[in-house]
This record gives sequence, structure tokens and C-alpha cells, in this order.
Amino acid sequence: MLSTKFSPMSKEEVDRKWWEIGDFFRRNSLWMLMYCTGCCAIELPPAMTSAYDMERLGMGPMATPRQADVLLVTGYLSLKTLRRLIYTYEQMSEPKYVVGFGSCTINGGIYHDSHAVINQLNKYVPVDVFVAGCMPNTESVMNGFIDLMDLIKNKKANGWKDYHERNDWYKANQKAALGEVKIHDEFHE
Amino acid sequence: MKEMKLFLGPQHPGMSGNASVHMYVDGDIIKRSYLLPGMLHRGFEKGMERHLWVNNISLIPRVCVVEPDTNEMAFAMAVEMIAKLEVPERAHYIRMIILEFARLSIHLMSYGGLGGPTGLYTLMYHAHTDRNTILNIFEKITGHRVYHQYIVPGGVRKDLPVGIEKDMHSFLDDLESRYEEYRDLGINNLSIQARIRDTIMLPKEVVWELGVTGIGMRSAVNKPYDLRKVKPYARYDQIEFDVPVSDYSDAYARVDCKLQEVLQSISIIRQCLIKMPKGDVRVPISKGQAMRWTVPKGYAYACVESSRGEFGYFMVSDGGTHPYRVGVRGASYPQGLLGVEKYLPGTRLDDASLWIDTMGVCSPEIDR
Amino acid sequence: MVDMLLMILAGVGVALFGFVLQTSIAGVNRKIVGRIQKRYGPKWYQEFLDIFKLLSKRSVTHGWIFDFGVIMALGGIIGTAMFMPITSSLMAFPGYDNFFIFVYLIAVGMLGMAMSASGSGNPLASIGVMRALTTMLAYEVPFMIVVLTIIKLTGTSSLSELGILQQAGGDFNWFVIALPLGGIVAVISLMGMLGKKPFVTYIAPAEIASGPMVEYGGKQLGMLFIMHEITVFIEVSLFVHLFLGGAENILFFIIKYFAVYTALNIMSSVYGRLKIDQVVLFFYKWPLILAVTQAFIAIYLGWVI
Amino acid sequence: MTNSMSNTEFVTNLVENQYKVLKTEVLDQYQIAFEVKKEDVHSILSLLKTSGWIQLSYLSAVDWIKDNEFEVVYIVFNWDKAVHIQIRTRLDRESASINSVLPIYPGCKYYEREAHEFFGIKFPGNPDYEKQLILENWDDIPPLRKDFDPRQYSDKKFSHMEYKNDFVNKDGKVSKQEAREKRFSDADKLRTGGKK
Amino acid sequence: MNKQYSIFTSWRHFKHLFKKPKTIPFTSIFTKKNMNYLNNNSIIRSKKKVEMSNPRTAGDNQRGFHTNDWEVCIGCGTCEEICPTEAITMVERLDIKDEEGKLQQRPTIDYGRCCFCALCVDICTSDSLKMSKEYIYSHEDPNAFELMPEALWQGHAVEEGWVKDKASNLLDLERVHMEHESPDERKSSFIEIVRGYSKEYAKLEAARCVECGICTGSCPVQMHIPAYIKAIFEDDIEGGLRQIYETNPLPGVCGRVCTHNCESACAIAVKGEAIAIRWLKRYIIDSAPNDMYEKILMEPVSEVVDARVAVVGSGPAGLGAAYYLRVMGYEVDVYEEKPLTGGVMRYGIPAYRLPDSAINKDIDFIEKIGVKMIVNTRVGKDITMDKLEKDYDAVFLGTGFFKPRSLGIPGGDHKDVIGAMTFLPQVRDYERGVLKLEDIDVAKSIVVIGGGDVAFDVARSATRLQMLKYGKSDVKLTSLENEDQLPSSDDELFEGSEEGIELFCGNGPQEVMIKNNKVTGLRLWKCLCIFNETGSFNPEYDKECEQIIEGQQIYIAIGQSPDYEYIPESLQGKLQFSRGKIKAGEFGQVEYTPWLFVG
Repeated sequence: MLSTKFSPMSKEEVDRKWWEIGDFFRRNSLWMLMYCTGCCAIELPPAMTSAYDMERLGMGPMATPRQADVLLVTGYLSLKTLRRLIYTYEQMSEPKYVVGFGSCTINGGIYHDSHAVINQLNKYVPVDVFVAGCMPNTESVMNGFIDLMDLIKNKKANGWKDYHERNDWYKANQKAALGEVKIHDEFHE
Repeated sequence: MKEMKLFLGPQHPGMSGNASVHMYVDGDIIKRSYLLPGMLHRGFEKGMERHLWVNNISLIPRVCVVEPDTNEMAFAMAVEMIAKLEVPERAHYIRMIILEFARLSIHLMSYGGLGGPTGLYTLMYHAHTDRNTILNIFEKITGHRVYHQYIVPGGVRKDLPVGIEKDMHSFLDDLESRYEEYRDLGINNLSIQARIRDTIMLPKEVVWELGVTGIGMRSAVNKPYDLRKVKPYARYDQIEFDVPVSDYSDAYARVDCKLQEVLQSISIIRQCLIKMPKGDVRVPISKGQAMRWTVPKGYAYACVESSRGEFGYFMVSDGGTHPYRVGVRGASYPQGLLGVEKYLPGTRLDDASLWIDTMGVCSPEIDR
Repeated sequence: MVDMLLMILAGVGVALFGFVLQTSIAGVNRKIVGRIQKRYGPKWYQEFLDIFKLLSKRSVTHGWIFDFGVIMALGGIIGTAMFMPITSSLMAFPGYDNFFIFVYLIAVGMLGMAMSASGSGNPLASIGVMRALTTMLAYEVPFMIVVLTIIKLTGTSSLSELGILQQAGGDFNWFVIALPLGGIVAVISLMGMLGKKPFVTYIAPAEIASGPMVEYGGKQLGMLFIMHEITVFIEVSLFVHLFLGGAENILFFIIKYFAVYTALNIMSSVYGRLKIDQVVLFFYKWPLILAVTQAFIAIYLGWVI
Repeated sequence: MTNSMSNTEFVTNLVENQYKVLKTEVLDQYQIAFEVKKEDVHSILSLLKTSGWIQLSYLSAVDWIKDNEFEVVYIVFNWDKAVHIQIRTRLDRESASINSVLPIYPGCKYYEREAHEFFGIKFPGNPDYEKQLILENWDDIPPLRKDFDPRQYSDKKFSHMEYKNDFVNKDGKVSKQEAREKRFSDADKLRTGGKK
Repeated sequence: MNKQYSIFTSWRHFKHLFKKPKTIPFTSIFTKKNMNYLNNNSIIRSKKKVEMSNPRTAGDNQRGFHTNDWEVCIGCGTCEEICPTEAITMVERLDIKDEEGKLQQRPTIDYGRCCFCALCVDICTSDSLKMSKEYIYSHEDPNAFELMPEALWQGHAVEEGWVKDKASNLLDLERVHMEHESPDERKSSFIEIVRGYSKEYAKLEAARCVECGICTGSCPVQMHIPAYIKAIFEDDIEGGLRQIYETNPLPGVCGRVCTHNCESACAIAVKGEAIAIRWLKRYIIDSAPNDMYEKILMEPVSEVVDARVAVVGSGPAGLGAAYYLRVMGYEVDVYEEKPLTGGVMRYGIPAYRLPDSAINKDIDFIEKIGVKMIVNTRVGKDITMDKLEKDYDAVFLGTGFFKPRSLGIPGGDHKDVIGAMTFLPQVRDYERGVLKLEDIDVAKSIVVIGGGDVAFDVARSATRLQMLKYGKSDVKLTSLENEDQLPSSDDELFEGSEEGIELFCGNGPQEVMIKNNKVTGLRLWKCLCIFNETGSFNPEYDKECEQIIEGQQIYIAIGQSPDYEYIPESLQGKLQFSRGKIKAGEFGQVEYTPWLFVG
């Protein structure tokens, strides 16, 4: 009976099924890495704490990049931060997602002509969802997360794959803005 | 054992804000440490020179994220000082209400933040929930939860909305009734006391040396050195309030002062609501449309008492439509940079993030 | 041979049961703690989602010690859990439920984790491991004294027999009541064992960024989570069997287990974390004094309620 | 704190009696400014410190590019007398250097580092003043100088978003907006006699 | 202080186990779309549909996403100017109807820049740009963050959040007070009413301008209005003067008497008082020292073209043409029949509005750059058209409308029914002292017909003459249009009535009442409508509503027609006329007579 009914799935199909199952877990247990790169981080505590209780969505803060699934880039990125952000992003285990908060990550925001702040985040690391606002209210943040989950469900949150595929492009952009991604100070010799 | 290099931040749950404390530790004891600022550098002082006087009001709250109102107030005061503006009486009271709510909000946040380094997350959850209510009140008044852009040179941007007093009173009553609960959960709790008593000292002698102001200073020198008392701005001279002080400058004393200030703030807001007159709330900086407002030539240094100390704006105007130079004295600049370098060594690794929290080091205002 | 296989299978079953039980209860506990924090908390099965999510992720390795340590930790803990009696009569390896087996075997898992964490090369991880071991030293001493007192009083170190002994004495003739000081010491030590506040110095996200776990991500972290859940299962079960009179049937076991774990969780939710030196000082002060007093009272004076 | 007006007078007498002050400005009852010569700064500051102005509130600089000068500003405060004192002095822009006030006010350490970083003023006597503090791998002139244009720098290094949306509706006609803008800029050029 | 602390203090918080949490339910956090996602996400698929899910409604002042009512928006671009983040770009939309006082452009907002400061709302000149209470928007594509605000946000109506009010307004809606002579004083003399701005006041007034440039389009000569206002603001008189002279050779005159269409188009006028553009122009002219004038005026005349042009008539058109021709390098001669150049400026407009000094200043400078003025020479009488054609390479006709239109009602040809253009030159001549007061025949009571600026000129001049002559004034003014539709400018109406002119607006004259060969009054009928359905002039009257107003003289100021007598008949045959004007091509060149140009 089994042998007649069971048509062996192709390897791709098996992979796809596994991936979908994995996606279910992944999107229901997004652990965030808050890198407080900018102001928008201030709206995350309300989201995480009792008023909005983000844990209901299965999300929670994580201490280190290795443990986290989604990197929250909360606002503008100065060059000094961007170096460390790239470090952080590359340390995260895949699949990983990035949410860009606020105007600054989209097109520079109020710091568009500053000498120290980059303008477009998605030139340096791939971004899956942008949340508008300066800063986004807690509700926008929460809705942004649902959007990310929806994207994961529809297999559209592929930023991390893109980072592999177009690694040269990202690296070139990083180099153009930063000069050098490597950090030079007493602690990073 | 050899000295070990450790980072506290920038991406670190114990670090409030995007800055990094570099530490050399021996076992658990910090041997040397210094703050690595600049992660949040946006070139504010340059940016302000390049914005019109009126446009600057959208820029300045962003100097210190958690407490935008003191920025706005200091900026407004500096402009008013140069332009010799007479702010309407009602605006003074509205400003005080906003400032005190901001103080409440940041004290709650930092008291809740005590829960982070000590692991008492319940405290954090409770405090942030109450802070959320304040943010909602702010939103009703100013249009945004965090970046209020409300206190502007010449007054405030809009009058208080109708019926907001009710919201304020109900929140204040609620907070006051739960004040003892808060103390019991936090600093009366023995496990927290173990962490903050007799540790992270900032001795009286070094306060002046560092230039630390605010609670960090008052909890050490036992004198009411509060700018609201010493050189009253707005209408603080017409309000009765006490300045909590202490002569034993451990972390406990600082948190204790902070909590007592919460009560004082509540009382100030109540007095303001009673004393507030009716009338206009804003005068323009000069005649004409906003893009052509000018401020006469002059220098000014205006400072306000933020939750972390003296927050000052140094301003130079050359009579044009843009400020010539704006310098920001971040309130936590001394304790954040020099304090970490000189007085963190000797404490334990566990104390580093408590230092940052109880001193109220706000990295965006250091970096600017 | 078949017996042996069946027993091992049953042992794995016990470990699995422990994992499922503990993970579910942990999920429910997150909701309960959430209540204290004025919120609803996550879904009760959130812990499962988290663990499976971690297993579904790709992970980075930091050398073979790192990977091997994780497997050793998980294997060691599963091995330990296999010997755990569920009720006083239901167990995979009857007769092998001696208290000391657990003390010995659990060290394998801990060692694996310590090895792996040190293999990651992150200074925070080594600090974390150091702190974990220090804490362990601190809480084990009073706990051992209390347990040895029980063993001395009853003359047996088998968990199931201890359980049956307590049940035979009538309702609530539990050691936690019979030896009240020891009971308090055991509860405090259990909090240390489970890594509950105020004794959770080795995870301490705000200081050492979750300590030993700092470099783990993806599958390794998932395995560590499973290991952690089973460790908790072992430790709480030990307490149930030693101090709460074991369990006549599975239902009682689950109820007692739930009650102990939840009570500890609720308690720990309103405490902050102590410093590592304070933890050691604390355990060597009050619990040790209490434990020694209890041993003295119970063994030499024979005052047992 | 009472009798504040006499506080500013007190300061004025204190400083003006002993040093040559180029300009005195009483900004309000809590603030007073002195413009002094570079050589006098340190002695005035130590005088003030001994008279109770023990807190250095702020130290920074202003770039007066038209005069080719930097103006260094020290703001000190006395909590008992409640007067902020600005001490301002001008330095030559090309070789801006002034001795550190570290021995008088230890709190100036980081302010001086920052002033060096953002203006390029040298502070001999401050051990670390040449280390980078806020910026990292900076590759241009100090950014707070007036001749530094952050927009230029930003455009050079960081791209801007170029939106692909098309909201323009011209119906294939000549753009009036462009014509208008051209006229605007032409008119602006006229100001300087751009006709020539 | 009694410090109470123990291990157990925090246990009181166990009570929260049995209290309702403070958490906000999902249905007031998430949008409906996201709530549906959540509903379908659990392991057990729930069939339950989400009925209501709305994020928390923000406070009344919420600075959310923008909405912009395109009907109200005038496209001034002030929002673009003030935006601190350069997030706003004005985008050309030619699908919007082209209206006076509006530009065909609307703002787009880049939410990758916007900082939600609401300064754009506070400075919006038409109050069309508002902020809604919507604050939720996220997208995976950064391109989706440039939006064009419309009255609806994302296709549905939303509540208003931050709107401008009195306190938050950033525009200055009130004009800087201009000093006027008081009505009593000015009534009895011809001194200039408007004193002009001082430097300080001019700067304040200039500071009100938002530089939108809508006015430029409504100006007949397309002056660089925002540019020279900015120049005033920046205290750069020289630059402003240059900008003015680029388009207008007679700024001194225009600064006093132009029709200032710009001011009715002014963006500030949508909500407040328009910028005093005309007076600001006058300020530049008045405050510029003479040497600056010369410097600026001489600059452009660089090369000399070997060609000569004759300009007939020295009115505004003639002088303008002369100036620009001269600037281009032509040699220009201006022919004027009257002893003084200036045409209507000199002989039409009364001195209280336009003193001679201002005209002289302008004309002197035109003369200075090399334009030759030949006065007292009437073309057609003193010099023939043919001669002009022979002597010059081109001829420009800049003659004005001096012949009064006739009234066409009974009694309209009486000698006491006087045309405005007969009267006004007399007034000017009196002011100059050419005529004596006694020579001018002004009756004790006067009726003026017409509602334009000229009618007011007549009425107000007559008032002054009466005051001088009799010590009291009695002038009535009647027009077809109602008071609020009068074609004259508002200040004329306001100042006129201040000076005691009685208005009988909305009435059509039917008969001049004559008794004993003397005018005694005017019979009026109520005017119902002035234009018929097709829009041509065809007034209808209400005969029932009759009114007779008394007056000994009647002045007609209902428009003038040109006088082409000077053009020889041979030439007239070739020309075509339309509504009193010579028909010409695009550049003023007359068909079939290539050497002839008209204004």
C-alpha cells in the first residue's frame, strides 16, 4: 500500500517542505538582537515590556548576536557603529533577518547631510523590512514585525541569501563608505 | 591571572545606549577602563549651524534620546537669552509640566533600568509600563511619544489640549499610590540592596574634579545644588519643592534621590496645574515667516537641570538666519568619560553596567 | 540483552518525558511570571518553538572541542536522566536510582558544557564557566549536608526507596516538613542549582552577555537548551523525590514537580541577581549554618518532626 | 544665591581689578562673559577656581573664519554664587594652540580632546589630546571648522536613495517648473551683476 | 530616615498574579491585515475571522503621515523650503488645472527623510498640508517610502492629527504697518499718501515673504519678485535694483502705482494679508543712492548697434521699449507731444499717488543711458509718419488711451459731463503750478461714474480740489459693480471712503438730469447683472429701484479709447484694429508694415 501511494519526493521538494516547517518555527520565535544604533531603540522597551508584551509573538531580546535571529537596526548608523554592525551581522547564525527602523535607515533621515552618518542601510547589509517613522511608534514597530513574519512565510525575507550572492557588492559599498571595515584600536589589534 | 580585555557594549544587554566600555579585568575586578564614545556621533553641532533657527527645533530633541525636553528647553532658553524674548507666562508653566513629566519618565526608566543589570526584570516591566502611560500623555500634548519638539524658542508650540489635566491627575495619583510598592520591589529589596549599597562610590572630593552635576553630585555633597533652585529658570522660583540630597554617595543614595525626586516632580506638576494662568503660549523669535527669523548677535550659555545634571547649550549667533555655533554640554559627559576612566577601576565587573545606569550615562549626548 | 535494550529504550523514554514535561511547564511558567510582570506572556508551547527553531538554524563552529563538548553535555545529561525514577515504582533502571549516581553523572554533562564553552575562546564564556563552577561549589556543600543527613537518618540513598519511606509515614510526612531547616536549605540550593535569581550569576546577560552561552547559536544552542531542560528536570525531580515524598503515581509527580518549579520561579521573579562573591558568601553563611544545625539536631538530638 | 546682581559685580571686580579684560558682557544676573588675552586665561581660571568657581561646565571653541581666528571658551560655575562665567580668548587659526587647563580643572581632559578633534586646536599639557575620541579613521579637516562642508563629504562617501517612483505628470509639455527654477537662479545671479 | 528593607518586601508583588494584566490586546495594536496573519498563524488553524482590529487611535495632535488636499494646495513649495531634512520635493503636475495664484506642482514626501516635525504643516500657506493620525507603515522595498500625500492616506479617509493653529503658525500674516498721511491732512493737499518703508520696516516686511514665486507669474512684466524681496531682506539694495531693472525700466513709477496683481496672487494672502510687494519695490528704488543707479544702468549698455528706432509716445510702453532697445544697443529717440515725458504717468495719475520726483528719477535714468527725448512734438502734426519711416529703421507706437469713451445716455454730451482724461491732466498741471486753482472748473458737488482706479483718481483729485477751493468736499461715485466687485484696488476704495467719497455702487446711470442747461444730478437704476450669459457686456437694470443723486458736474471714468489720428490714412488702411488696439504679431510687429511695431 505504501509503495503504491508513496511517490518519492524529489530532493528539492523535501528541502522545500523542511524549509517551510523550519520557517514556521523561525517566524514564531524571532529572537531579536537590539543593536541600539540610534534613537529608535527607545521605542523598543515599551514593546518588550508589559504594555505591548512582544513575547506574545514569540519575540524576545537576546544577549549576543550568535543567539539572535533578527537584527534590529534602530536608526541612524554612524561610521563607527556601522563597522561594528557589520561585525555583528556577520556573526549571526543563518537564517537571519534585518529590520531597519525609521527614516534614517531608508534614506538618511534628518542626518542625510551629516559627515558621520550613512544614508542607506541596505547598501551595506541587506534589509528585509523597513519601518517608517521618526521614530516609529511602538505599534508601528509591532506591525513591522508582523510584516517580517509574513515575508518569512512567503519566502521573501531572503536578505541573508542576498548577502552571500552579492557579497562583493556589499563589501565594495562597505569599503567605499568606511575605508576599512576592520576596527583598529587597542582592543582589536 | 593575566589581565583580560573585555567589552561592555556597544552591542550588549547591560549597556544602555550605543557606547562601549573597554575594561581590563583581573578576575572580576576591573583594573583599567575607559569609555569608547562616538558610536552615536552625528555631527549635531555642525548640523545645527547648517539649519535655520526654526528648523533646529526638529534637530535638538535628538541630542539625547531619552530626555528630549531638556534639550529643547536649554536651546530655547539660549535663544531667548540672546534675542531677549519674553516668554508668555502660561508657556512657562506648560514647559515646567513637560519638563517634570520628562523627569518622571526618565527616572522611571532609569529605575526600571536598574532591573537590567541586576536581573530584576519585573521592576523593568513595571516601570516601563508606567512610562508608557507618560508617553501617551506626551503624545496627546505634543503629537509624538518621544520626540516632542514642543518647547520652542518663544514658548511652546501649542496650547495644552482640552481635558489633558484629567489624564495627568489620574496618572499622578496612580503613580503616587504605588510609590511604596515601587520602593519595595526595587531598593527596599535586599537582593538589590546587596548590589547597590556601599558600592560604586563617587566620593565627595572628586565630584568637583570631574565636574559631575545633578544627582551624582547632590548625593555626595549633601547640598541642594539643583539648577532649579540655584538659578531658577521658567517659574521654578514660584513653585515649592525640595531637593533630595545625601552625603553618602553610593549607588543606593543615587537611586534613593531619584525616587524622592519622583515625588517632588509629582508635586511640582500638581502645583503648576493649579497656578497655570490663561493666555498665549508662544511669541515668535522675530517678525516675519519662520524661515527668515533672525536672532541678534550674541553669546549665551543656557543650562537646565536634567535628570543627570546640568545640561547646557552654548550658543553664538552672528545675527543671521542660522546659529553660528551651538555647543552642547551633555549632562553625563563628565561621569561618562572621565568618571568611567577614573572611578570605575576597582569595582567589580558586575558594577560596570550599574555605574552606567545609576549615573545615568546617556551616550547620545556624549557623542552628539 | 533484550532487557537491556528495553531498559535503555525506557530510559530514553524517561529523558524524553522529562524534556516534554519540563519544557511545557517552563512555558506555562513563563506565562505565570508574566502575570507578576503585569502581562500575559507567550504561548505555553513557546519553549518548544524556540528549541525547534534553534535546531532548524545553521550554525557556526569554533573547533571540535566546541562541538564535541555540546554533544557530550547533551549525551551526559540524557544519560543521567535515564536513571531518574518518575514515581517511586516507575523507572527505567530499577535499583540504579541511587542519589550518588546522579551527582556523578550530572557532572559529565556540566563538564561537557564547560569544555565546550571554553573551547569557544570568548573571555565572557570562560568567566561564565568559572562563575558556574564557583556557584556549584557554593550550593552543593549545604545541599549535600542536608541530603547526607537524610541518608543517615533513613539509611538508604535510593530515590525510590526514600520516596516510599516518606509515603509510608502518612500524609505529608515529607522531609521538607520533617527537617524544616534542611527543607529551607534545599529550596535555596535548588534555586542555585536551577540558576534562578538571585543566584544566577553565571548567565547574567547584563554583565557577561549570557556567560557560557555567549558563543552558541543555532543547533548547538538548541542542544544546550534541550540539555538545560533535562537538567532542570533532573534537579527538580531530585528535590521531589528527596524532600516531597516522591510520587505514588505520575499525576502526583507532575503536580509536585509543577508546584516546586512554579514556586521557585515566582519567587525568583521578584529578586535581583547577586554578585558572585555575594553568592558564595551567602551559601557559605546562612544555608551552611542551617544545614549543619539541621544535621546536628536531626542526627545527634534526633529531633525530627 | 540671594542678591544675585552683586554676584556678577563681585566677579567683575574680581577679574577686572587684576587683569586686563578686553570686553566684559553681563548677559543676565546669572551669567557674565570676559574676553581676555590668551596669556591671562590660566591665571584667571586659577583665580576663579580659588574664589569658588570650582566646576568647569564647558570648554569648546568657535571658528571665526573671517577673522582667521579660533575663540576658545571656558565656562565655569560656582554653585554657591550661581554665576556662570564665560572666559573667551582668541587664538590664531593657523597655529592654534593653548596650554591645557588640566592642572586647574581635571575635568577638562575630554573636552580638550574633543576640541582638538573637531577644531584642530592643540592643547599641550593634556597627555592624550591627540588621540581620536569620537571619530574613527577620520580623513578630512576637523569637521567643526567652518570651511568643512559635511554635505560635500557625505555626498562623496555615502550615496543617497534615488527613488524610482514617477509622480511627475508633464503630459509631454515643456516643464514650467524647470523654467521657473531657472528664472529663479538667474535672478539670483543678477544680484552680483551676473549679466556680465 | 527609617529604612525598611528585607528579603520579603518584594513579595507583595505576588498580588499581580491575580490581577488583570496591563497589556494592550492584539486587536488594538495590529492592523486588520496583520491581525489576520496572526489568526492564521497558530498551529491549530482558527476559522474565526477577525472582525475588528485597529491600532490605538493616536492623540489629537499626533504627527502622523501627511495628507494634502490638492484642491486647496496652491503648490507654493514653502513646505519644501522649510523641511529640515529636504524630504519634500515639489513635483510638476500639469494635470492640475492652471489657475491664477496656484502653481501646477504638488509635494511628495520622502519618508526616508521625514522627521515628522510638522514644520511643513505649520508653515503651509493654504493650510492644505496636514498630518493625520496614521502612523503605521512598513515595507520591504525602500522605494515605497516616497509618497505623494493626497487628501486620503493609502486610499481611505483618515482623522486629522496635527493641524496648524494660532500658536503653531509659522507665517506672519499681518503686514508691517505702513505709515499713511491721515485722511484729513491728505484730503486738502496733493502730498503723497504713502510715506514708504524705512529700512527696518522694509526688512521686516520682506521677512514675511516665503519665496514661492507664485506672484511672478501674475506680474505683467514677470518681475523677479521673490528675488528682490530676498535682496531687501539681506540688505542688498544693489542686487535688488539689478533684479528689478532686468524686467522693469520704470520701477519708481511701478513701485507706486502698478496694479499689484502680484499681491492678490500672493501665497500669504490665502490666509492673511499679502506681502506689500509694490511698496517693497518702491523701497528699493527710494533707498538706492543715485550713483548706484548709474553704475547699474550703465553696465548693460555695452555695444552700440548701428540702427535707429523712433518711439512714439513717452508713456510706460514707450519708455519701456526705449529702455530695452537702448540696452540692446540701438539709438532711440522718443517723441512726445506734451511738454513733459511720461504720458499717463505724468498726466493721468494724481500726484498723491505718484509724485513727479519719482517719474523724473526714472526718466532721468533712461535719458542718462542715451535715450533722446523729443518733447512738444506730435507725430502727424509736427513730424510725419513718413518722415519717421524714412529716418529710422523702425518705429514703435507706444501711444496711450487718452480719448474718453462716451457715456451714451441722454444728456451725456453736456459740457459739464467731463472725461477723466480731460480732467486729470489739468489736475497734474495744477500740481505742477502750470494751472492755477481758479482755472480748473470744479463744481461744489460732483458725481463720478466708474469703478476703476481712474474713477477713484478722479474722485479723489476732485475732493482735493474742492477742499482747496471751497474748504469742503462733496464727491459721489457710482459704478455698475457692487462694492465688493469693484475693479479698483482695495486701498483705493478704503482710502477713498476715508476721504469722504460717497459710494453708490451697483447702479447704472440712465440719464443726466439737466435743469436750466445746468447739470443737477444723475438718475440711476439698480444694476442686476453686468454681463450676459455669453460673457459680453450687457447690463440689466431693475427699473423699480430708481435713485437720483445730485451733482453739478459729472465725470466719466469708464475707460478710454486710443487716438490714432496721428497715423496717416494711407497707413491706417493697412492696419487692423481690434477693440481699439492695433493688431500685431507675436513680437509686436505689425503685419504688412515690418518697420512698425506697437506696444
